Amino acid sequence: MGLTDEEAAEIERLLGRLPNHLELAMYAVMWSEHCSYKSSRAHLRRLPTEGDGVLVGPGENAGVIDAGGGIAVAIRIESHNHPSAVEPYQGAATGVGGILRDIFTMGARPVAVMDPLRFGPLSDARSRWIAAGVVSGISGYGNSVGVPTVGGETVFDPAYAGNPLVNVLACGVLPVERLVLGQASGVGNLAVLLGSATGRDGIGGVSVLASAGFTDDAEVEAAKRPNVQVGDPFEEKRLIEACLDLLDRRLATGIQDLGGAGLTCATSETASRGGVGMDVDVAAVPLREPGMDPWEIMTSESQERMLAIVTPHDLDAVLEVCDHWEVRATVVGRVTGSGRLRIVYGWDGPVLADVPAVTLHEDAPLYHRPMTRPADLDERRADDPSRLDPPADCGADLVAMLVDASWVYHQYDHQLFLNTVVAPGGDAALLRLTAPGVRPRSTRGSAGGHTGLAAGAESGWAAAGAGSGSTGTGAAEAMALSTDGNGRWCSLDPRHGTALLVAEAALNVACVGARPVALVNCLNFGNPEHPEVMWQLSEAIDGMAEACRALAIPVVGGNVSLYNESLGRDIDPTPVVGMLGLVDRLVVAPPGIAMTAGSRLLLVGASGGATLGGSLWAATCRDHRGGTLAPLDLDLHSRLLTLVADLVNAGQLDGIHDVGDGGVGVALGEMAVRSGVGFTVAGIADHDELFGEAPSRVVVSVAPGAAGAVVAATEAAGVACVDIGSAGGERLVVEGLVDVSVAEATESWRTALPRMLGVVEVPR
Amino acid sequence: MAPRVGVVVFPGSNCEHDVAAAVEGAGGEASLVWHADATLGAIDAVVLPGGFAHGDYLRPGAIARFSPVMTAVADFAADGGPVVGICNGFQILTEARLLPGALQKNRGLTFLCQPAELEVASAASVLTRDVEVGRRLRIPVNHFEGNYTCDPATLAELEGEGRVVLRYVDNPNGSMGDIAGICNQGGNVVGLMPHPERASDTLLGSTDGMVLLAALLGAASAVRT
Amino acid sequence: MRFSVLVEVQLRPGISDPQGATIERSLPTLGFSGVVGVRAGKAIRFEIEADSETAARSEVDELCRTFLTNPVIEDATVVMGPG
Amino acid sequence: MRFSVLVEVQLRPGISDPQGATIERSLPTLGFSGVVGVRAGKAIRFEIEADSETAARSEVDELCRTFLTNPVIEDATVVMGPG
Ligand SMILES: Nc1ncnc2c1ncn2[C@@H]1O[C@H](COP(=O)(O)OP(=O)(O)O)[C@@H](O)[C@H]1O
Ligand SMILES: [Mg+2]
Repeated sequence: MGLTDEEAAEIERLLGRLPNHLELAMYAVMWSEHCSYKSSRAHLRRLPTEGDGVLVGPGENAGVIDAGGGIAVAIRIESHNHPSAVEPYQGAATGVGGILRDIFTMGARPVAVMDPLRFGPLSDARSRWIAAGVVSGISGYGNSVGVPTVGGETVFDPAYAGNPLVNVLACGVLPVERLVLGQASGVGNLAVLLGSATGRDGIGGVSVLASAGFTDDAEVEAAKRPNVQVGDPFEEKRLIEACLDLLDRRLATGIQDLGGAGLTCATSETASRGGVGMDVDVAAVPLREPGMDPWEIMTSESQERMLAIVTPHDLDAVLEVCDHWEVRATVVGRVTGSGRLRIVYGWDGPVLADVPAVTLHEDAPLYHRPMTRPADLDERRADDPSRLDPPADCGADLVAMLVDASWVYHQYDHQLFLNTVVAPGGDAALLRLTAPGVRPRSTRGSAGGHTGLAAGAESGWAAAGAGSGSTGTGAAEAMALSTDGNGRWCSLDPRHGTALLVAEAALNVACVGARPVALVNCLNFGNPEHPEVMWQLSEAIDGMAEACRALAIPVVGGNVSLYNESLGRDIDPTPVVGMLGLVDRLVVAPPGIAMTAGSRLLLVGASGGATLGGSLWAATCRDHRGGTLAPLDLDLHSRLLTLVADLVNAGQLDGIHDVGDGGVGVALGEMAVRSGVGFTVAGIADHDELFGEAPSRVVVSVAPGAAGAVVAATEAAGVACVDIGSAGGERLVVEGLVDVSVAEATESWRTALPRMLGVVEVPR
Repeated sequence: MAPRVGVVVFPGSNCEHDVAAAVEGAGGEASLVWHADATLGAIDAVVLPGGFAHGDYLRPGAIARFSPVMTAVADFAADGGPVVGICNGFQILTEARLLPGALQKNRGLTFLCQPAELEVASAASVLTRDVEVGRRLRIPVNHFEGNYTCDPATLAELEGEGRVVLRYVDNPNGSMGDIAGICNQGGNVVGLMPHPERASDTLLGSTDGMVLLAALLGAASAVRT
Repeated sequence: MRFSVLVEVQLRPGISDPQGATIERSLPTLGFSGVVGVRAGKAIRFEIEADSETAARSEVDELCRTFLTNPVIEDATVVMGPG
Repeated sequence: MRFSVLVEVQLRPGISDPQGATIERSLPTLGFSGVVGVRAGKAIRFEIEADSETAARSEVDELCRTFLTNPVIEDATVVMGPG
């Protein structure tokens, strides 16, 4: 994955001369797939990115959505698949660290993390090691850095055995006037490097530098260098506080995190976005190890670093704020008017590199890679699982599909900031839309304050509030988050499967009373040099675009992770969508995935069309992955979203769950085991209807007296509603198909994951 | 005048704003106190909040206990001032020897964030003052090192002197004697692993934490008058 | 003079060591037999500058007592060599 | 035969050790001077039963490689003695 001959030639053309070794290293990392999106950019342009509330769309570190009342929400998702495969704990931990920097670099206080995770089956020891390590890495870093992890996914499938997927979404809250972009401006301004010292870690993490134009020596060296990094959540916590403090005091004109491609990326992107140049003194960069070469310094991916652009006048104040938070701060660059990124060794020392900044950032090649529809696709679609023998015991199959993910999320602090109204385990997380310093709590004191600083604030938090004027009037009161992916669906039909995911994520947030307002995506695909993979990617993007347009949900950011393959086998195409929803008025907590004895159970939404193609049942119970997917009526779906949110907010329901993986059967089963209440349901013909999957459906539990109003509301919305039975009793009963005790189902559900992981003690 | 509660902030603390908000919700007045300050200012009670002071590196509380503010906290405690350590704050109090024992890794070797059913075991502390012994409270825990450990003599002393303040009904972490919270001999220094501030609003699922915070404010007022 | 120091911190005898116990329990299933009495502690290495070995030793002991261990539950073993 | 084993696990040179660095940074404020290069790792002690010292040693090495460390970021040092 180094530079190709054509790329090297293009660099020579751009420079009008041969690049030197350092310059080549800088282009190699910036033009890597990871940084430049050279294979996917052409397709990503087809996504709808505009909408009413979008303050910042794709292209910046995070998307930003207006939540009203002077408050905005920043959101971003990213993958850390490959590092997590080799060192699960640190790979996942540094994934959390990286995505958080994307959020606070926008001026937002990170308030939530979500972690969609995909591993191989736990029957394999390596997958167990990866799964346990990843979960403890997210727990270890996320809890310590002080950002709650409020939801995610935990999926096991052979498709991910050699290449797990560790995606991390983060979300932050900011007063709109604190919004800041990753831009350098003002000739003469200074670039200040904040945070950790730079070491030889992660060099070339985004690309292996070795291929083009490097000596054998360098190759040998590069191979020895550790590509895995150790995260330091304590450093990151201090960085968060220091950066937000700097922004509150208006001491930084621009700020940028250091992620992939390290200093090269941060300096060239800020300069390019601001239309300026920058001189960078590598000799000024604090190093963790002696003897580092300039190219190592410029491409190191050492964690927990930020770059702030400040005026010379403010420098002392900046250093004072950083000193207070015990964050190292060093001037490493100067903004110039030249448009060039120049690397020098000492301000009066030799110029080691001199290239137009914009060429690193924007002139990476754009590939229109060949695409081919997979040859076996029709065959796989024709192989419909409804032809399989019906299960001998639908009850046993149902129980086998009930897996409680709480072993995972009980390891995550999901309550910090007192915002979490619906915790992990629900259809979507629901958080009050507040954060320290954003809707200020009237605290006084010296913590965060610095004697001698001009702001005149008693505390950093009070300063944030006073400065922002964001009292929250008119702002949405809560936000909902859901992440959804489904490799089974997408491998059968990437376009339609992705549209279904958008629909599912939107319905998930509706189930906690929110209206979907923005989407981010993490496109996890195989090797883009395989034409089938490019076809899958292109199709998935079209499906996402189509659904987002129809539902009027803008795509505000994303991340593309390619080369997810092992032993020559690509993963199933696995786009993951992260949906943000807003709730204007939060009066009562939504009822959640529950049922109440005596209540009616109504199936609301699309009727007919459910299929076992690509279903959880076919995969889990029959190891079968063929068939076709159910249709999606986006117009109906749109009406259903409004209807569901209205019902939830009206407080008319005592339980609700969207029908997703595993169909109506699993939806009912989950409602039962979560509330310890049984049910009796009739009118479901067979396992096909019980476990078949189709979009646009929810099961609601409603007291008999309130059922009439709910039915009337569905009629008014033009949405079908069927009374399928009642909640109550000690058994899960689907007449003619299922009869299992609540106790048995609950015990199996609760212990399934720890059992598969081989955890000796099942924590309660 | 409302009782004034100082909430100490160490680098890496993260529950300070939550505690301050809950204290204010209970009718107190909260202020944040930076760990490097050598004085506490005009306050009637101190809370060491949860989080990861100094990243919990080496051991939770091992570095934090050397912060300048801890001398002031110790003096305040010695004068009978109410001091409460929540979670990481409890760990810091044990490292500072303001409370006996230590908090070890959870028996199951995982971090645990979940609701816990607690029973009030003693009303002789600033946090449980006037709370009925035996009362059940549902308050979340959120820790990796919450497994209370001490030598048998200390345990006997704690039990004998009624200094076990809160117990788990269903022990989540292997704590000796199901201990969730203890106090010093004076009852004015209390450490507990559960987070009362996280049970401070019906929207969060429980308001039981307010029972404890209200007791603390009561004790704080009593100290002042 | 400079000395290189290894401080090994282990839970004191009598204090339960869930981490050691978990390692021990999982070994047989991984195909390792005959391993018993597993204790999982910390190994802290550093270099120290001092006027003499005695001075270094006494500073390290003090460091262990006040900081590197929690004497309520932990013991330290010190190994010192030339730096 | 029975052997007593100490496995010291440290992050490999070049890999940053935030815990060690934080400990080191805090030492001067705790009144300890002259301590540098702090690395914080694990110390795992156990006893092993094997037919010979060579057999014990090779089982321990295997244990380190596959279970006690992740060789991508960690190194193990083994000290063995009579049990
Ligand atoms: N890795 C994880 N981290 C946090 N929460 C998780 C994780 N995995 C699953 N969950 C939570 O468990 C619940 C069930 O997940 P899932 O079955 O994927 O939801 P659904 O299919 O209804 O969208 C969700 O609330 C989800 O947020
Ligand atoms: Mg759902």
